[in-house]
Amino acid sequence: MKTRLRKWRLISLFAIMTLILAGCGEAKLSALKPAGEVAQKQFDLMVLSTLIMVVVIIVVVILFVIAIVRFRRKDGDDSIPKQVEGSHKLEVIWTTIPILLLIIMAIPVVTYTFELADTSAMEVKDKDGKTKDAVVINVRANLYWWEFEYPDYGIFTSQDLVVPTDEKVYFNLKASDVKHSFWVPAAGGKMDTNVDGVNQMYLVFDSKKSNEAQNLFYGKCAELCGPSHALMDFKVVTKSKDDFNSWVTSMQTVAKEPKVAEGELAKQGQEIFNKSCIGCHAVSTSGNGAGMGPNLSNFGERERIAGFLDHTEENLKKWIKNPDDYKPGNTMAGKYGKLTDEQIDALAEYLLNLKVEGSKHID
Amino acid sequence: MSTYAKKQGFGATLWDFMTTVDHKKIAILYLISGGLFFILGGLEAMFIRIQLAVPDNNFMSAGTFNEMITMHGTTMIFLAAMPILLGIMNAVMPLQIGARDVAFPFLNSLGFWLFFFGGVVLNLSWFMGGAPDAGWTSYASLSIHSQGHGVDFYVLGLQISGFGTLIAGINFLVTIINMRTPGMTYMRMPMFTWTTFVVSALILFAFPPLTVGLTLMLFDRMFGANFFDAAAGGNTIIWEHLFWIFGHPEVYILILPAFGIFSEILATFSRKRLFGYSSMVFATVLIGFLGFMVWAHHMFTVGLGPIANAIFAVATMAIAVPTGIKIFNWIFTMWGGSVRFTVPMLYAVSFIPSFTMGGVTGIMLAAAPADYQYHDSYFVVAHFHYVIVGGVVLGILAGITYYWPKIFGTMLNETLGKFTFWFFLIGFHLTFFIQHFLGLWGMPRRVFTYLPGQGWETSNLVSTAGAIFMAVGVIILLINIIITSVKNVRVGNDPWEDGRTLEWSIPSPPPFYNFKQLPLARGLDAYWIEKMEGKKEMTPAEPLGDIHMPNGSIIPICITIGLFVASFGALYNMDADKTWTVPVIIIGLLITFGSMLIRSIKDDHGFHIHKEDLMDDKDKEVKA
Amino acid sequence: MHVEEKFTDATWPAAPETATLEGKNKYLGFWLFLGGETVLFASLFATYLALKDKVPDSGMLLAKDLYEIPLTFAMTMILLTSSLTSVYAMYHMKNNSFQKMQAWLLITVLLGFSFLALEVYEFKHYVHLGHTFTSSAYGSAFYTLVGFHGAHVTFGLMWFLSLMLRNAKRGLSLYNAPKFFVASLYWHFIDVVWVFIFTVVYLMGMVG
Amino acid sequence: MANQQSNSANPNLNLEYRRKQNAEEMKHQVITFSMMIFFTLIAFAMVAMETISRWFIIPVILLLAVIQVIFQLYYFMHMKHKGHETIALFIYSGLTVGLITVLVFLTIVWL
Ligand code: HEA
Ligand code: HEA
Ligand code: HEC
Ligand code: CUA
Ligand SMILES: [Cu+2]
Repeated sequence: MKTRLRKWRLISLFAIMTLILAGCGEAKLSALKPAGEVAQKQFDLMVLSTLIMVVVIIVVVILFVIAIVRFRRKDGDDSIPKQVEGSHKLEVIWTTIPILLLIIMAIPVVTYTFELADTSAMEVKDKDGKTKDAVVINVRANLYWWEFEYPDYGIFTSQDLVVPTDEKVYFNLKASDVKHSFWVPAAGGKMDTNVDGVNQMYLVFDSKKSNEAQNLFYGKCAELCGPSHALMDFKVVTKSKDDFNSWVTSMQTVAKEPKVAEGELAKQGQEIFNKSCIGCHAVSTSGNGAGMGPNLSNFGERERIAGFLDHTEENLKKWIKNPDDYKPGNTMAGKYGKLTDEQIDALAEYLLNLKVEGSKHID
Repeated sequence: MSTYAKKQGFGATLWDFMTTVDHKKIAILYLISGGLFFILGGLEAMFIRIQLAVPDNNFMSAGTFNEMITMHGTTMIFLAAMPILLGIMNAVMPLQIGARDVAFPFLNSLGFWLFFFGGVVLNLSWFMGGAPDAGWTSYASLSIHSQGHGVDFYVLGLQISGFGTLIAGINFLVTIINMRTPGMTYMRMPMFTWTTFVVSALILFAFPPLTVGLTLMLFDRMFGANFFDAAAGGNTIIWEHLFWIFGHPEVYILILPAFGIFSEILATFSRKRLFGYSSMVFATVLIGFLGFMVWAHHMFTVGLGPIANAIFAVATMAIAVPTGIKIFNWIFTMWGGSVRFTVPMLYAVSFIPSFTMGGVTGIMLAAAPADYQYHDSYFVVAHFHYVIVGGVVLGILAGITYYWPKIFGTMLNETLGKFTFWFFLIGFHLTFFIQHFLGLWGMPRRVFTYLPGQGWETSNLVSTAGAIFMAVGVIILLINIIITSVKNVRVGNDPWEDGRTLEWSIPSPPPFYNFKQLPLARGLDAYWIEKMEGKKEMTPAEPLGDIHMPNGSIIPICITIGLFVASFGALYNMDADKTWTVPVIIIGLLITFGSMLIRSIKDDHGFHIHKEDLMDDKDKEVKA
Repeated sequence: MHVEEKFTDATWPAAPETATLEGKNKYLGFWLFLGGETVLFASLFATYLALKDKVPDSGMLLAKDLYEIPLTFAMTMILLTSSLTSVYAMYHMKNNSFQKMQAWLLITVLLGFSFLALEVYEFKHYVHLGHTFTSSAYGSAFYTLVGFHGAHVTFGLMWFLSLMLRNAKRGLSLYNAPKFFVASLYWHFIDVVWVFIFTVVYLMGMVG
Repeated sequence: MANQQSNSANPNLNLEYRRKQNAEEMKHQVITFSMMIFFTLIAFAMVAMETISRWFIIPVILLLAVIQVIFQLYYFMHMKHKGHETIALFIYSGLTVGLITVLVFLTIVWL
């Protein structure tokens, strides 16, 4: 009976372990599929602590099972067990062993805490005031959308974060309305974007791991920020250093002047856009307009609409028609007059053609 | 039953409960209202799980969902778990130390009514324009930004009920320090009394920061102050600190009484004294102490810097040591004992591995760099439900079942109890185990829905199924309670037969003065000692004499109603179209302070039960 | 010893405030409450220190522009003295001389009222200068901390007054002695808090 | 419940002696008070002089405040008397929690 029970426990433990190994989640967003140095360190720490915890649980469970099986009261047994006061020896054992286990854990915890907080490379500037040898991105979190500024290149984008692989990418994090939190699970842990000051962190995207994830990672807002908190997703597009540089260059070409629309419908759309939408949405990459809405200069090449809807014309039209249907509480709804279906068609045509890299739309 | 309160109409009973200052009746009030709030919070949990059962669900809107999680968390912690525990403390602790009541019976009643009306204020929000929706943590930027009056209800409701809890804490402390029966030294106090003591101290020091935090938020939202308005120089992180300086000790306020309950149950049903009693006391005090040094582990991702994160990470891990001492002492209490699996014991036994699993994930969370991944993901949800449901709720269920006969004089049905137990335990693991993985697979918490294709569908469905199991368990418990109350089979002093402490030496339920003569405690487990010497009753520590008792009073309710009224004035103060708010605040406060004045002006010396009446009582008992 | 018992000077206990169980409980409970109040005021101090001089625009008045020595000094002296007068009151209570106790309490209350009057004057003055509860985070924190103390003073005064009026005709008993004693503890605590307020808020505010 | 607890008062204690003791204690109180006033004067005077460095003033006036508070607690509020061990424990616990709070808000409240 006793051994059977123990065997059963062991089997279920193995079952759990296989579950852990088999189900590591999706490469694009699982913390268990680390895609770079930061996530890897954190994953190692998770594994180490899990192992310690499994040991602890096994010890507790074994003692526990023995206790409840062996000392079960038999029917009609009226004996009074010996009233034991305690045991100093045992107490010393179960005080020191946990302390040792904790020390084993505490060492990497403290080291990693300091390593992961090291963003000193951000402060090293060249004589133009640009960051030397490091990609720096200013992240501004807003009610349900993300803005990414590349201060050293003078460009803005939103919703899709574009990063080079195999190097440290540094972030300045800030929120403009309420607190949010910036999280790319596959690449590393999160950092809050506060309203009262800037936080700094770095992430690394390994090129091989990125390939496995089709160069696309999911980003999440991890701090409750209102009704559409759940939908405040963003995407991370990884590019090799060269591709990244050419992306930057093409972004910079539309930095000064918004692209002029081609085609009748799109021209019409641009007109409406300039009347109703330009107050919030910038369509040149050098600025963020008033910072009220996402920069749309490369909207045609985005992964998603509003961070989470599939990038289709139909969805776009529905979005423009009534954003509140998709993201309750978003700040765009109701801020522009009613649009007719024709106007929306025109706007959609215009927006879907806002591209900076030609036709390199990944899907 | 007391000879004074028998055969009365419903109105009289109601009045009796509204004015009572008897700790046992106040305990029942706590248990009933806490129980109702638990069902409410549980229903909210069920709605949450229904909404999340499948992706892209639209069972509720996003706004409603946020209200639901906020109210679920707030209700469960402040209005269900804590009050139920306070109820058990009220019912049991004075009996365990051989006292006739708590130190301040009047304040005891006031504490209850403050808690109750605070809960009512909070829940009225559902009917008055929307519940709070900024999470139970109500982080400042979002809660200041939140439209409508939901967050105002949160602030005022918690403020009022918080005063009640603070009063209860002080009351228990004084009771334990000053009113122990002769012979009951500190190191002879039952473990549950010890945990009550430490918890009360935690309440005393943890609630003031919450009071301050809530006051600042009240001033910001209702009177135009700028504490949390970054544009005016404010700082939202102040709220986060104040909340967690309170919030972390709060979780130990919840778990320590459960530890106490389990200590009693494990010793009783192993027929063995608690293993390592003095190290258990030491561990309890140490947990309470360390509980104040670790709050920033909830803020690892805020950006406090590596030094602060490292310090708080290590300090947090240290709590594993005293908690581990307790776990092993419990196991070794059973070791060599004679273990009988009654329903309370089943809860106690299953608690050990369940809580250990929750505790060790707590240590994993304390690893700051790894917490950057776990934080605000379902991993955290899994952790805290493991410790709360696997620790606190199991403790509550165990405590209720164990002390039911002492409080109500009848035994809950054991078979139905076992059904509740198995449904609840299986449902609990089913619901929350899988959530660890959801978190690691990237699912943030507090999301009202999720898109398909992220690998979370099956697990969420499993989790919801587990929640239904738990609900079934709770419903069976309710049925059990009804059946038991209707049958009303009375039981004797020591219905579990193996009772060790003083509460089992007197009738169930005890007479309203508890002890005819104060008992003499001759050691730890005072009643057990007498039993082992073949006695049926405690040795008295005093001759039979008159007993002084306090009078009931309606004033606690009046004081509370004043605050209740005033809170509605404050609530709508910032609405430009409402001019009546300031007068209402003033009227409310006048009621409160007026009632307090009446209380202090009207001398109330209580009354005496005469020696002769006490003897009568005894005679009657013998006949019955 | 019975609460309603009448005493002569000789039978009046040495520590009347803790002579009955009720008195003991009240005494201990009140001290514990003060332990909680310590944390409450510490949180307020912490908030004030974090928000000191945090104003939305640079033109606004800061701590060193606002606070002045003479007023604060006067308030401090008044409140410290009132602490001594309440000690005198308790001295007479221990000697069972009720009238003298009442007289000293009356002085204490009068001092308390003059302190409050000065505080009201001070606040009015600041508001006049544009430093208000809603003008900045600094303003909110200042008025909350100092105002909380002021509210404690007010409550203490009301407490003393109601005890004095209530018992004017009845004299001392073991029922009300603990009440007087506890009220005077409260008054000392208010003084303790003020010591930190004048040091941390005013003096440290003035040196910058 | 007052009736069962007989208490500290010792009726044999001579009234005269007690009176004297009370008066003696009152004298201590007055001395305490004078010291407190003296410390306060120093603190205000230092600030009024406007010449001393703030790095000197601030620690000194804080120290003076702490001493004053100890006087208040131990003399005016009688914590020096017997039977105040529990009370002292709780007051010091409160002070510890409060001090940690203040420390954190001065250092890592962040910003
Ligand atoms: C009853 C409630 C309760 C209890 C008892 C605990 C206990 C613990 N908690 Fe938990 N916690 C919560 C309720 C609770 N918690 C809640 C509600 C939240 C979320 C709040 C929110 O954000 O909404 C939370 C969140 C939370 C966080 C923040 C996570 C985040 O948001 O990022 C952390 C981080 O450190 C943490 C840690 C711990 C630790 C270390 C313990 C320890 O006390 C556990 C100690 C126990 C053991 C370790 C097991 C037994 C020990 C042994 C068998 C000895 C050997 C063990 C070792 C050597 C490891 N908890
Ligand atoms: C004491 C505390 C406590 C308790 C007991 C529980 C119990 C439960 N909680 Fe709790 N939960 C919290 C405290 C608690 N929770 C907190 C603090 C949060 C964070 C909130 C926030 O983010 O701000 C949270 C958040 C939270 C979430 C995450 C929400 C999110 O982040 O989006 C989820 C999701 O599964 C959940 C589920 C459950 C479930 C299924 C139970 C179950 O155990 C409940 C079991 C009880 C029942 C099932 C009773 C139901 C009764 C009936 C059905 C009977 C009906 C009969 C009649 C009407 C006659 N909770
Ligand atoms: C008040 C400012 C405002 C106005 C006016 C406005 N928008 Fe927006 N828009 C926003 C905001 C804010 C968002 C982000 C919403 C979210 O994700 O929560 C947004 C998002 C969008 C998106 C999705 C962006 C992306 O990155 O995926 C499109 C497309 C869009 N708006 C088009 C329009 C069009 C077309 C108009 C005019 C007819 C318009 N907007 C007018 C504020 C505005
Ligand atoms: Cu932004 Cu959640
Ligand atoms: Cu915690």
